[in-house]
Amino acid sequence: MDKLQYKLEVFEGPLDMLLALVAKNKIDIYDIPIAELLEQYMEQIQLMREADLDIASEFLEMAARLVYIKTLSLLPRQEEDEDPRLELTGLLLEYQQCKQAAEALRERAAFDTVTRPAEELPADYIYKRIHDPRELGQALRAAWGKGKSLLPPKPESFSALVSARIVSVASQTVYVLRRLWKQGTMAYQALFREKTDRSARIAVFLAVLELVKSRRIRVEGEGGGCRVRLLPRDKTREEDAPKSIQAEDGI
Amino acid sequence: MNTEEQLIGKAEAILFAGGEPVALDRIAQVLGVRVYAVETAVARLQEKYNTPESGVHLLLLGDSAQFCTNPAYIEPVRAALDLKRNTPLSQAAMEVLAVVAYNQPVTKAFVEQVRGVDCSGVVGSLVQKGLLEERGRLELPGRPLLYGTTENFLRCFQLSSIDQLPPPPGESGQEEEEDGEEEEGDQTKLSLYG
Amino acid sequence: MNTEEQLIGKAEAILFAGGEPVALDRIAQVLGVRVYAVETAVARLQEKYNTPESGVHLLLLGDSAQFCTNPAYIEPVRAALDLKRNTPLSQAAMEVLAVVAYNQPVTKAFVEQVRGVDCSGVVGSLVQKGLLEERGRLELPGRPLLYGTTENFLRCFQLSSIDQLPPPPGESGQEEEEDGEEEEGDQTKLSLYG
Repeated sequence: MDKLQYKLEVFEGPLDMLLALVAKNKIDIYDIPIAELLEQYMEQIQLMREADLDIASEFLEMAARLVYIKTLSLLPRQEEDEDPRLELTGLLLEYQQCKQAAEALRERAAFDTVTRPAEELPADYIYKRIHDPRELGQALRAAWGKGKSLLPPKPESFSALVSARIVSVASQTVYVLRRLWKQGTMAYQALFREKTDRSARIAVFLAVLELVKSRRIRVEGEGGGCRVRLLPRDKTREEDAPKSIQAEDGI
Repeated sequence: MNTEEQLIGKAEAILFAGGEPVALDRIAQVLGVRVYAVETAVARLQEKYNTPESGVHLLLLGDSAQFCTNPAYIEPVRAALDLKRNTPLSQAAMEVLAVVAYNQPVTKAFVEQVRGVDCSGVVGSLVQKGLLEERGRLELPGRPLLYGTTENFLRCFQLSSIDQLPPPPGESGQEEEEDGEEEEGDQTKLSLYG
Repeated sequence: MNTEEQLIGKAEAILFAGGEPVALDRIAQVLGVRVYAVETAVARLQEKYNTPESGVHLLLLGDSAQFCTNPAYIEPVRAALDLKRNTPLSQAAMEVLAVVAYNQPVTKAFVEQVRGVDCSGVVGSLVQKGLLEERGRLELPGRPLLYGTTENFLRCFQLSSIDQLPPPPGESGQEEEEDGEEEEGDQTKLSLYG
């Protein structure tokens, strides 16, 4: 009955509990009667259990540690062997100092000043570093190289869903022929460079197929390096050409 | 209950900690005095603070008051608080700057097409840094903004005019697909910059 | 270039606008003067501000300085700005602070070893309260984070530098059991800080 009346303290941890037991029983911290301390410690754990308190794993670890120290102290020891209780003494002393320091700090604590938020001043963003103008040329070259990577879809590309802009194959046939008329040959991909929306790109592609079919142009090479060449007029056969091309030829 | 000195001190503490403008009637209410007394306290504080050398001034803004730094000292304050945003340009910023410099005036869409990535953030920060500026709009659907370089840009790149830009190595890049000789061309041109 | 009055005014403006503690060598660097000159300016400002009636005090916190309200006026300031009363720190928080303050920089594992319990939550909340801060990592396997106290810690514990912490109970604590004279010793030491 005595035990139950004992008011259960809240401990910061097993060391805190041990220090309380040390103080209560006036134990000499430098010569800990380990068996007695272990017994009292286990009593406390039992009290916590009875009070249905959550027992943190640290408390059980400490119990195991105390049992271990007790076991060691029962074994015969050589002169040079360290007292197994020494480490525990060290831990308790250290924690005791920690508590004292915390107490001293608490006396100094003063949460009664208020500071001011930093003033919101507009920052000065104007750039002032000096550069070699040639850095621009290098950057320009790096930038052109990057254009090959894929752009995320532009908002315009979704406009087709709302208002489909139809680009006729016929108009793109004219476009392809015009481009080739000046130069005779050009990179296949260059045909698409100005064509940003999907409809125009498809129209150009279909125009190329039609022109190849009607033998007005030839696609040479493979992959990214392939080129388009305008074929001489005499190699074409009028009867194969689709009507749209014929109309162009008539001009 | 309050000596005049204490009343002034309390008003000073409240205005200081507030940061933002604090209404005088709020101070009066908290200190249990008339608004008139707070006005007097603020006037006394202004006498104390608002000198040409003082670091801090007390402003009256309608029925509120606010402490702020003396505008005469804005530069050292900015420097001390790292409000000078002068980190070196990133590679991305340098590229956008180059594309604009050699092709101005250009739209953001043009820069994005060249670089193949979204550039909104970079263009915005270059405008903020005073290196790019808006140059009207392109008369096309959507009327996109045009951008060009600024006087400050010329200063930072040690150019007396935009004509003094080094010859663009980009020209050969543009022909790349068309003449198939860009590599040789590039190399001769690049050697000028190497 | 700076008259003394202007130097003081600029330091005042920087400290005021900064809100947070500002390092004195930072101010010296920006104003192009020696740290000693800034220390003198701060001392002059302290003479001006740190009177019992003044609403604003200037604190020295380590190598930094910060303006804050006069503690005597905390009540009206709280009332005017609707500030909540700070909940006092828990015993666990005080112990963690003490271990860190006297041994910094330290790892969480060190603190846990001293206290014999897990401290993650407490350390986290002290960092959040601005009383502890991360101080890099220990070059050991796992590279554990190191913690130290902040300038805010100095302000809350009325210290102008970490050297002003009350002498660690360690030395006298160990003697405690041996010579029983620690109380007298402690008091002489404490009187230096009282």
